[in-house]
Amino acid sequence: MLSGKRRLGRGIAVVGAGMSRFGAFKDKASRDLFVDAFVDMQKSVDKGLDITDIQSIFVGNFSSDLFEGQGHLAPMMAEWVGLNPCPATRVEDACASGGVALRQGVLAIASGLYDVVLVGGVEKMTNLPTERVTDALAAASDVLYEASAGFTFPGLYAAMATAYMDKYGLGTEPFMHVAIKNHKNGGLNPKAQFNTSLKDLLEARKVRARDRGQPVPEWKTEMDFLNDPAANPLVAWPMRLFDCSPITDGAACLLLVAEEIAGNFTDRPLRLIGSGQGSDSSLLTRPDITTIGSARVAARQAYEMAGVASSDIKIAEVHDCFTIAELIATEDLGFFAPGEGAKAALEGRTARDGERPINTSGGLKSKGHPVGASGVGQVVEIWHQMRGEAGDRQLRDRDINLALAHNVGGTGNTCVVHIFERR
Amino acid sequence: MLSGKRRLGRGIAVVGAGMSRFGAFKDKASRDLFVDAFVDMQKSVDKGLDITDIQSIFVGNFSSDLFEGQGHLAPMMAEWVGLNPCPATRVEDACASGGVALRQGVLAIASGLYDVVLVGGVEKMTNLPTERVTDALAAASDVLYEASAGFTFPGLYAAMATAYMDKYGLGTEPFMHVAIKNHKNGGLNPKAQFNTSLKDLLEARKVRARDRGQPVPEWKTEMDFLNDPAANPLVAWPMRLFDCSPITDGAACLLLVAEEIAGNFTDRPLRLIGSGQGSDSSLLTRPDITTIGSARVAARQAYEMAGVASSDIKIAEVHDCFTIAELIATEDLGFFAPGEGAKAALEGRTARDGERPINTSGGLKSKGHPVGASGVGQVVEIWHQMRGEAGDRQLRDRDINLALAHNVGGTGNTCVVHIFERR
Amino acid sequence: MAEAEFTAAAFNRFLKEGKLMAARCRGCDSLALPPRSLCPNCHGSDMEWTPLKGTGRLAAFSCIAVGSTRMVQEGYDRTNLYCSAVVDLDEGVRVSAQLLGVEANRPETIRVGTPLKADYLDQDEEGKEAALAFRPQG
Amino acid sequence: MAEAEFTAAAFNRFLKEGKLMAARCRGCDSLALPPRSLCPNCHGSDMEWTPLKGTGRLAAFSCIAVGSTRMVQEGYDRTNLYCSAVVDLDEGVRVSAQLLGVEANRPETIRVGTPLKADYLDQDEEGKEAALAFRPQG
Ligand SMILES: [Zn+2]
Ligand SMILES: [Zn+2]
Repeated sequence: MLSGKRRLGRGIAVVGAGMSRFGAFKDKASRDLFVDAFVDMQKSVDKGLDITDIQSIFVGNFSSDLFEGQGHLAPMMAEWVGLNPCPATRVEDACASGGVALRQGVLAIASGLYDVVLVGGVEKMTNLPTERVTDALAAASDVLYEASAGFTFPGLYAAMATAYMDKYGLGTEPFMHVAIKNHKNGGLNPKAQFNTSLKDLLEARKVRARDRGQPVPEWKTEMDFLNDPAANPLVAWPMRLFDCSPITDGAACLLLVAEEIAGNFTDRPLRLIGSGQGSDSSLLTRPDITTIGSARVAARQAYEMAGVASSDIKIAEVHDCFTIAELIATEDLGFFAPGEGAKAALEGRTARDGERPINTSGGLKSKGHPVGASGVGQVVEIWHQMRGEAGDRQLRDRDINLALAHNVGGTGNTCVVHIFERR
Repeated sequence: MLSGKRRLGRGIAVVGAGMSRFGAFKDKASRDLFVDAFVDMQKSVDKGLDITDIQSIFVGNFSSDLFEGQGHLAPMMAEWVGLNPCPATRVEDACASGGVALRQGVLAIASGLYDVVLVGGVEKMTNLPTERVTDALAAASDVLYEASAGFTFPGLYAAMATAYMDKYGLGTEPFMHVAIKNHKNGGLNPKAQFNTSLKDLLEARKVRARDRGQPVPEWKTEMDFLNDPAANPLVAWPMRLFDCSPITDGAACLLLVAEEIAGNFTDRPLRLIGSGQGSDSSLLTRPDITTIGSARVAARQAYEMAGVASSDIKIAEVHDCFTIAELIATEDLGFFAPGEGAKAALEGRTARDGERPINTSGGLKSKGHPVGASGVGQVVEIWHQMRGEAGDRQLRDRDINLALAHNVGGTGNTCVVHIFERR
Repeated sequence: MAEAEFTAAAFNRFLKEGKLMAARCRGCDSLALPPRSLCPNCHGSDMEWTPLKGTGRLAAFSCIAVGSTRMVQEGYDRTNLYCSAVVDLDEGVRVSAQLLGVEANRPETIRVGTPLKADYLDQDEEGKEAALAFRPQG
Repeated sequence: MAEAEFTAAAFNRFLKEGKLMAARCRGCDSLALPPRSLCPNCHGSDMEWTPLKGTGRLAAFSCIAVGSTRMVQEGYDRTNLYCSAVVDLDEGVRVSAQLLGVEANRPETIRVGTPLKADYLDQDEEGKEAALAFRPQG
């Protein structure tokens, strides 16, 4: 088995990052979202980007086939931003497609073949009715042995949640704390699909009810709101609506270059110093489903390559497709011991002002989860935070010199982890 | 733009190759086909393969999403052959998915991160009725601007054929010669979906008609057979049934290693000395559709990296999803001048006993075209021919020291070319 | 006797006969469920079909309000939930199945660890695939 | 005036009004069809919508016997073929469309290079997307 101590043949730097707005955009196809992200990325390159410098493009996408009836997306994204005849390759590992596309960009530069690579991710999900999105997402599970049992994709994470609750004797409060935190962060992110805290959301709903002469709900706190089945209906016990990331259209782009030429693009690059990827069997055959084995493998590889420990990481964007996933992620990454992720969330230790801020962007939960774009979008947040350009949500009380992105595919069949350094 | 003169950071060798049978296998899911290919590959490794030596896996697949309702295929293929928690990555570029997966394996080893990589391709297509396969394949075109005009995937290649016929003043005979040649080759390939020459096929049909007391067709030659609309109905003018590759289930696997450790696996490796990949816009916006620009780009890169000329190549497996595609391929690869590919086919110069044998395996046309597996399957044929292990179809009259694989995605939106050397 | 191939198609045909079958490695005695032709433990390829008792315990579950298209067609919805489960079988392998005989609309009453036994749905219905289900024991 | 976004949705809305529109780069005067918001020539982003005359020549075509699901639903089949075409427009860009007014069942009668003019199908039908077609001129 691969030793995590292996090094890449060359150093890698991120010199540009951008994203489209995340949300529901009726008229936009994936190609249009991708252009939005590309233009935003191009603007972020301090010394400018001549697009003919780009030598190859990797695109993360889960299933434009199912969502748009459109396959072979990579050369089309290249066409729409003017990059043909560049090699254009789509990479798919379900919800980890974006993070794995980033990893292919890393390997491609390290191989010596390229110096400048565009990494993108895109998903256009809102064309389909919710039932069909549910079926499309279930394609990320084992359709012959998991979906066949009636499991939806939220249902599989919900099953992990029941095992987690049983193992550690917990109720659903920790999940709700994750939702409250991530919506609070997303409220500070103008590109987020839900650019509002739950507090503001519930107040707005009370105002609306009052204005319409309807009965005004009696929610005093976010917990009141989340405990009200009318406001927060069950999707798949114990996961309720606000435990689930939304259905989202969006795209994100990164410009990756060989470290030795980073100075041509910016004097403030991020160095990509750790990369890890692991796979796992389907959920049903794993002996312990309160942890994600591929995440532990990927994290170990990334930490070893980077030569850092989990305790060195200042901020992390983790894969919170469901609130339970964030709790497990913070344990798999070594931030907290098994079962302690829930406690940490309850105690606010992962909030913006906590010891280990998680998902300052709002996470997939509030920023939105355009599946194939999410892993790339995580790095866009890291780019902004590490460069001090995160606007209202910028963390100002610490030196963010090390950050981590954790992107999960399926129920953990894939996980990819990247670590970034700013000197 | 990328200079083709770039070199990889490390040398790459192919030390194992295998494939499932290609055909229609009602009970087998893609995972079962993949296991068949993996076991066949494992047997081909002269000094044996301990599967724990494998460090990463790349899987080419066009759309198990549409064909089987199953996404996230890569970790599942890893699971079924026992490779979790290896990183497992699916690569998609439509019908070039297999060749592009091979290229990712090359980049991954060249990066220094891995020494031993499994490259696979798989497609399970026969679950769906033909109409739905037609729709799924059309997803490889531009659904908003090409499929919207009624174009099917065969229809787009057929349009290329009308432009080619018009430009060079040709009828449909050259296409038929390609079909006859590839079925003749496929007749020698026991793993081919159509393991029969057209001559044998038409004789068998005559015998069957006689046995059943039906009118016996008067075909004397393969051309009689192909010109009979009852035997060879139109699919999309000028492409008839026997101009089109079939709907196929199948998988193929390669074992790729860093050249310096190839001797641990075999004393007779193939060296992978050239790799090129290009992209192009959708068919409708290309100024000249009698050639595939991405193929010319990919070929130039591969020749330059390998330091060889097209005239040095002894055999080639080219992407004959339709007969017109093989003619264009032999021109794009520099084997023949523009418009001369048709003449070469008519003159038998691409036959097994010709100057430049093309598709000794039978090609996609006769061997079958499990879309995501085809690019990998091409290299399986090259493995057998270069090592003198191709059985009845082994070329014995020449030293096959250089061979080429040419794999096209969509209507040429992607092309990937690899060159192999045996010393 | 030649074994049936180790495919989901064969697994489902056994269900239709009321049998829950796994693949067993003749080399190292490991069980594989889902069945497969390569042993997940020793990587050998000498597998055989073997019956399981169909008893076990509830490892994890979810009561699902927003169901898959197939389950919605069977009449489940936001007011009539169904329960999908991961089951630890007594032989030491796991399987996914629908969980019947529990109050799916009251998920807080369902306990991880509950002893379960297999049930076979649609076994007698022509043209319909058999489905595996479990129910609480006793 | 703000331009409509350069999407297929907008392109199709124009078709519904009987207009064949492309994107034009204000920087270098290049046309982009399909329309897009980045100029394929100079990579600039200052594009505007511009009407095309809807005249051109047949660049390539196919008469299709095994059609897409949508065309089969419209009544085309192995005995009633339809013709799909790539058209060179007089402005120097290309477009795909159905070709009407030709004998699709006799493809050998159709000539590359034939002068064509645009037609707009289902323009007046409520709720149905407009489709672009071409016919031989004159
Ligand atoms: Zn064993
Ligand atoms: Zn311009």
